[in-house]
Amino acid sequence: MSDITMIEAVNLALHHGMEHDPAMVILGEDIGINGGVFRATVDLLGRFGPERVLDTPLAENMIAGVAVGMAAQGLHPVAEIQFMGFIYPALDQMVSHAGRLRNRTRGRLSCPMVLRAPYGGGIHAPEHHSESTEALFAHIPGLRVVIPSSPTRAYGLLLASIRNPDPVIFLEPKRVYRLMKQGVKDNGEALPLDTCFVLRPGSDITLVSWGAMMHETQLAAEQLASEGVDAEVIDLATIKPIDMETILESVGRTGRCVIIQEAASTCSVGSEIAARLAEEGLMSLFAPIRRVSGYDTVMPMFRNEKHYMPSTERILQAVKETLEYA
Amino acid sequence: MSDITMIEAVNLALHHGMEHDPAMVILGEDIGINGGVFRATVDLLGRFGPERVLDTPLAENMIAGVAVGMAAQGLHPVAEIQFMGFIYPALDQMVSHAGRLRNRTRGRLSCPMVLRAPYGGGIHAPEHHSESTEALFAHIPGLRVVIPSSPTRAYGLLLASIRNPDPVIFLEPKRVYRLMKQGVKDNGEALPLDTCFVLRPGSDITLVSWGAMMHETQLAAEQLASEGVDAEVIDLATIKPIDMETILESVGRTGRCVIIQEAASTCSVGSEIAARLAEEGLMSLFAPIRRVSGYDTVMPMFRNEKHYMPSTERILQAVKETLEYA
Amino acid sequence: MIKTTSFEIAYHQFLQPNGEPSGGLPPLARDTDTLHALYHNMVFTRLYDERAVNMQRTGQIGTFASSLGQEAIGAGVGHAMQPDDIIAPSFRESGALFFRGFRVRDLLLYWGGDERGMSNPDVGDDFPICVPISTHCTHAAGAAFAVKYRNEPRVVVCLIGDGGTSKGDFYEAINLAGVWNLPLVVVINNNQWAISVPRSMQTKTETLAQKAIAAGIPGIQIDGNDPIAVRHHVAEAIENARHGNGPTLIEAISYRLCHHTTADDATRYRSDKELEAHRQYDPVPRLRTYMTQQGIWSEEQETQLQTDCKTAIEQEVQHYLASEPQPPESMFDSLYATLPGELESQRRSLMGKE
Amino acid sequence: MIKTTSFEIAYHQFLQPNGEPSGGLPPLARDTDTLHALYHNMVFTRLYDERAVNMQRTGQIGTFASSLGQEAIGAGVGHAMQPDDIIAPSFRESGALFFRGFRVRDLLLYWGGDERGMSNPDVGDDFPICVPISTHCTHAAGAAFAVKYRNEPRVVVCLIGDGGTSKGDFYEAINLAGVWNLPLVVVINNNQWAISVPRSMQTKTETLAQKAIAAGIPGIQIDGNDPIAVRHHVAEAIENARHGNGPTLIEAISYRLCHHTTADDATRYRSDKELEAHRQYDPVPRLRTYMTQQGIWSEEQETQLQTDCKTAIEQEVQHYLASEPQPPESMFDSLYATLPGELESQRRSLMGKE
Ligand SMILES: Cc1ncc(C[n+]2csc(CCOP(=O)(O)OP(=O)(O)O)c2C)c(N)n1
Ligand SMILES: Cc1ncc(C[n+]2csc(CCOP(=O)(O)OP(=O)(O)O)c2C)c(N)n1
Ligand SMILES: [Mg+2]
Ligand SMILES: [Mg+2]
Repeated sequence: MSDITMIEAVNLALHHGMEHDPAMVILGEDIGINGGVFRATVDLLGRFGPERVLDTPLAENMIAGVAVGMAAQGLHPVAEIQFMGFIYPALDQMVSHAGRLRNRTRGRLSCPMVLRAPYGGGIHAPEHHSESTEALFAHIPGLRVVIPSSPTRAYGLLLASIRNPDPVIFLEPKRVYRLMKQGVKDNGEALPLDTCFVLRPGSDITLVSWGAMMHETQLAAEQLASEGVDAEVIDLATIKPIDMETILESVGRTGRCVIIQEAASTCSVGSEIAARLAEEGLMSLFAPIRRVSGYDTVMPMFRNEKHYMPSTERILQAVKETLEYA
Repeated sequence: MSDITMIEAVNLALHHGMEHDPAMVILGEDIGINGGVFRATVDLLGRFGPERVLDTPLAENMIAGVAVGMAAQGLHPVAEIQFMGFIYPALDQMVSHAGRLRNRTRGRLSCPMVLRAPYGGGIHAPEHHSESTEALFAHIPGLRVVIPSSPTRAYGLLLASIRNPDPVIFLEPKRVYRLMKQGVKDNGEALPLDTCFVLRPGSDITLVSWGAMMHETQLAAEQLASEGVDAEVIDLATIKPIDMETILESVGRTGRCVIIQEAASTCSVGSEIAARLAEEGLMSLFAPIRRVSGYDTVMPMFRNEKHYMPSTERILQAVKETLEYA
Repeated sequence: MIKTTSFEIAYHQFLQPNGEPSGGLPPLARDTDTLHALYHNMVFTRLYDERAVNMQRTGQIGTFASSLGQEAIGAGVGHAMQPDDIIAPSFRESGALFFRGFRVRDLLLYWGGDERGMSNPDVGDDFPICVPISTHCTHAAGAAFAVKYRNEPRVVVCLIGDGGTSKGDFYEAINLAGVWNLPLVVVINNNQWAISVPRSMQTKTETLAQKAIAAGIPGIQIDGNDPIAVRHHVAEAIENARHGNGPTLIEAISYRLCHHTTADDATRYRSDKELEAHRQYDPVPRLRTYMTQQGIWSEEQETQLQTDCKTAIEQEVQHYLASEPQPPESMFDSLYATLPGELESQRRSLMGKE
Repeated sequence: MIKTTSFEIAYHQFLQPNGEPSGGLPPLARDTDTLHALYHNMVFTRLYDERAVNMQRTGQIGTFASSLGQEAIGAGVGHAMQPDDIIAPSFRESGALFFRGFRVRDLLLYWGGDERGMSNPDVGDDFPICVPISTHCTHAAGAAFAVKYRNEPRVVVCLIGDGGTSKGDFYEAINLAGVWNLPLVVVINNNQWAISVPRSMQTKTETLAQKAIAAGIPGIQIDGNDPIAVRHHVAEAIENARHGNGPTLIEAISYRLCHHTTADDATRYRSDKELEAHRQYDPVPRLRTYMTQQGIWSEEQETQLQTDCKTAIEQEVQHYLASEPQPPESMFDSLYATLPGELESQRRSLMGKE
């Protein structure tokens, strides 16, 4: 067991999957000899050969559709979309087919595929390289959406996604690909695909986040702790389905909730959590729910992206207002 | 002024637009000689000729992209997607370009286009012909999303969309295309694109809905009235931006809110309204917010679709539970 | 300096519209069983279509797409495939689906708005009917990769319409099939209309087959109303693919003698004259005439066939009509392998248990 | 019965790699001003690329895509266009953009993460750089429709890469351009790589130009490192389009002598040998040798040009470096013509006013 980054953990899980499942294949743009533009697929081609590690022509709709076809015929394709900004051509296939094949055939066929994509901003990349549009997929029946926020969770959740008998959108917060290292045991153990992770228990307020924003959220919680505020920090991790039980239980205790996400606010995953709290946990709330989100604007090009992404300060500000509410 | 259906009102607004704006063109599949599969574009080809009424090859991504290109060059394209179930290939263009062109060029270019599509279930159509995925577009910065629920609003809102200097997704609830007739003045008067319509003032509970579900919502309100419950009924109409002021004001008075939508519940427009109420109107709520939605399942094929779509009974049930909450 | 590269697209026909051979015939033209099977399928499909259209009129099923006039394509494709091959159909190929093991009751369920229409386990891993045009082309390519990956001697056949060739999916799929040398045969039913849009408004190309050149794969054009040509050339392409020689694009030229679907009124956009002019190319009388001339078909056989088909169809119709709808909660039950917890409560609430 | 239809794709070159004519030359080969303009643009672009790559290294801009080795395409295309024509660029055509009126400071702003890079009003209604591959092909078709609709004598030129030809957008756009007879010229910069994916893995076709056959439009292949061939054939296609003769697809064969972008390390996937072997086709020395042989270019002119270009670029760089970032709230200010009310409050909260 060695300390590795999230991107290495992704690579490790892919290796583990390929090693143990002969039906698994990997496909995408530049995932072969180049090892992926973020190095997620490095060494896979050398180890498993071009029959199983497939550099495709440049066409995201095709990548998703071919993965659907492979999965329908018993393979377990793990397809990479190079950046989430290029995932939209693949959305049709995910909505119209991946999420429906089992239902449409009453189980005669199924679609055990994973669509991986790095997502989110903060790496000073060009236009379209900083999207956080997980909500689009979370809205779609028949899909699962998973977002890890640490190397261990990346490893365990990706393995679970690979083994899941239904299609999974697996979004990797690229800003934290190399931010932290953790000891990851390459033991093939998967994590559950329907459970939040409580990263810090607390009693004063519940902070819910996922992906790269966990970082700022945890920084905020530390800062709060130093100020005597005991925040519970929840990593949503599985965006669809949402583990509301854990969140409701937590907010039931704290009575206050701030949801932190990088995505635009309107019709987002944060909206859903807030809505469910308003439906199922309203009476335990001492203060209005707060969402700290990206704005409902196009993610600015990188010279200004920091103003778009929720900062620790914005989180703290929202927490303070929530705590002070009376 | 004659009594006309919603589909006729759409046709009337298109005629009015074409008549008064030489930069306007109409494009889509079967919109020419066939007049559209729902007859929305009937007579336009004959009146304005094949230079302005353009039957396209079968490719929705192309239809949207060509409209973006036309709009960038000063035309005002109104493109039809035959059914919302076939809109997904067009989503990339709407997200990546239509909603960004003005921002990307700091206003040097813009994208005054309308993408029209019939949407929603209830007409016993085949698979993929019953989608209500307005939330996907509502999440996207730079777009506007508009849904009429009556002939007059269809006329006024479509004219406003045509004249709007930015891209508008205009979704037409096909289940009510021919359900009711209204007297529509063909006077070229547009309706605002940022305002709800209060269809029935009331003091006991606020019902918010849009599109075809306005029908069941209004039936529910009538039923409630007969039982002595005074429901305020709001037609959201402009899905993006949302006129929260009107909703907050209403809920501020009634203290209770039920949101009714045909779409799947998770990360939906209903989630957004509930979330904003939880953020901005929490303390005026006497009872938890309720969403009455389609389920988070694939819309069943039509033999069972009635079980998916919110019925008047389901609305009444939710209203009663909300009223009885203590 | 100028160098040039050349490409050719051939057009093939064996039977003229009047049923006379138009040149040398392939061996199958002498194979009575094959000819009978093709003819049976075409007649059966035509009678099924007629019945289904009537059922739509009386509200017993929903919108329905007939294949009137295009039966040779479904028959030829379906018969050319081996049982283990895989079909990725569009929605107008009932004839091919009957060869694949779909029953009339399955298709009626499907058009009657019931997911069980695509659940018949006897059809193995054939793809279900695909409504969003062209989107199944990439599935077919993915399936073709899967069988190649497992070294299975199977071929995938994908069916699309002339309109479908305008959509990016089609090009992306054949391009991939070319560069990955996949065992895929794509058959275009060029019935010359995409709802109201004529073939001439879809594309400027002289043929649809030449779109294969953009993928670097063979493309041929055949008389799609000549069942012998369809059966022969599709089988040839399939066997080519099976032997590792890669994909083929086949444009089968036919004509939609019906409305687009029961929801359509073709008289709005298509002249009676055009329609009538195409009746002479009808594949059903064409094969019948040929078989009669060959002495392998009689009036009695025809009568018997009609009766048999009608009886068989009627039995299936009754089966369909007797089917109970699925329970409402079925919308949850095949959505995921295991229903996520959050949907359990939605399911319960649908069942009125919450 | 068999009938066949034939298609041809021609390859054109005027200057051999060593700068010698490879046959008859077009008039422009004797037009000193044009040759000087092309050469100036190529040298300027190469120096700009070099400077920009260095600026990326020192963190002054973000990821940057050089066009090293492919300058003849940008130069030839940019020079062939009339001012009123419209370009729909990809992201690797700085040379063409300079001809269109984009300044170095604009492009540096863009690659430096600032939207104002695409706001220069002097570039008229030219499209901005397009990052999602191939998605601008349909914009180009739409723009071509718009100018045709208004009877303007303008032509749209769309630039894409070899990788871009695998994407549905490309096929859908050229298909439409064919059937609507649009004034559109699509130029493929076939630099033989799409990041790490070689041309041979994109498609099985012998040429990319033959993809035009799928749209029923003319397609030609040219030596994209021969500035005279690019300028001549692109201009010919543009004038054809201007005169109502419809679209053309041009495959310009070149080679990416650089990494994909500054974020890429091509040594991972490409052999030094291959790279070195392609240096001999470099368009810059090719044109220089030709001009020298023609007696219209001297060492002094070369030195002067290098100095002039560097000075001009340096001035622009300083302009860029002096630029203040946009205020944070600028993210709201060009989003809509009029900011919707709900965004007013977000804007205020960003400004700390709420
Ligand atoms: C992506 C998509 N767009 C639109 C439709 C609506 N539609 C159904 S069939 C059809 C025409 C198809 O024409 P063609 O491909 O020639 O097949 P045919 O119906 O003639 O067999 C259209 C536009 C659809 N099903 N899918
Ligand atoms: C739709 C889309 N997918 C992926 C990418 C990431 N990407 C940027 S450039 C590139 C390769 C492009 O190759 P090509 O079209 O040959 O152009 P070149 O870079 O060689 O000029 C890729 C995959 C993108 N920008 N857009
Ligand atoms: Mg057709
Ligand atoms: Mg390239």
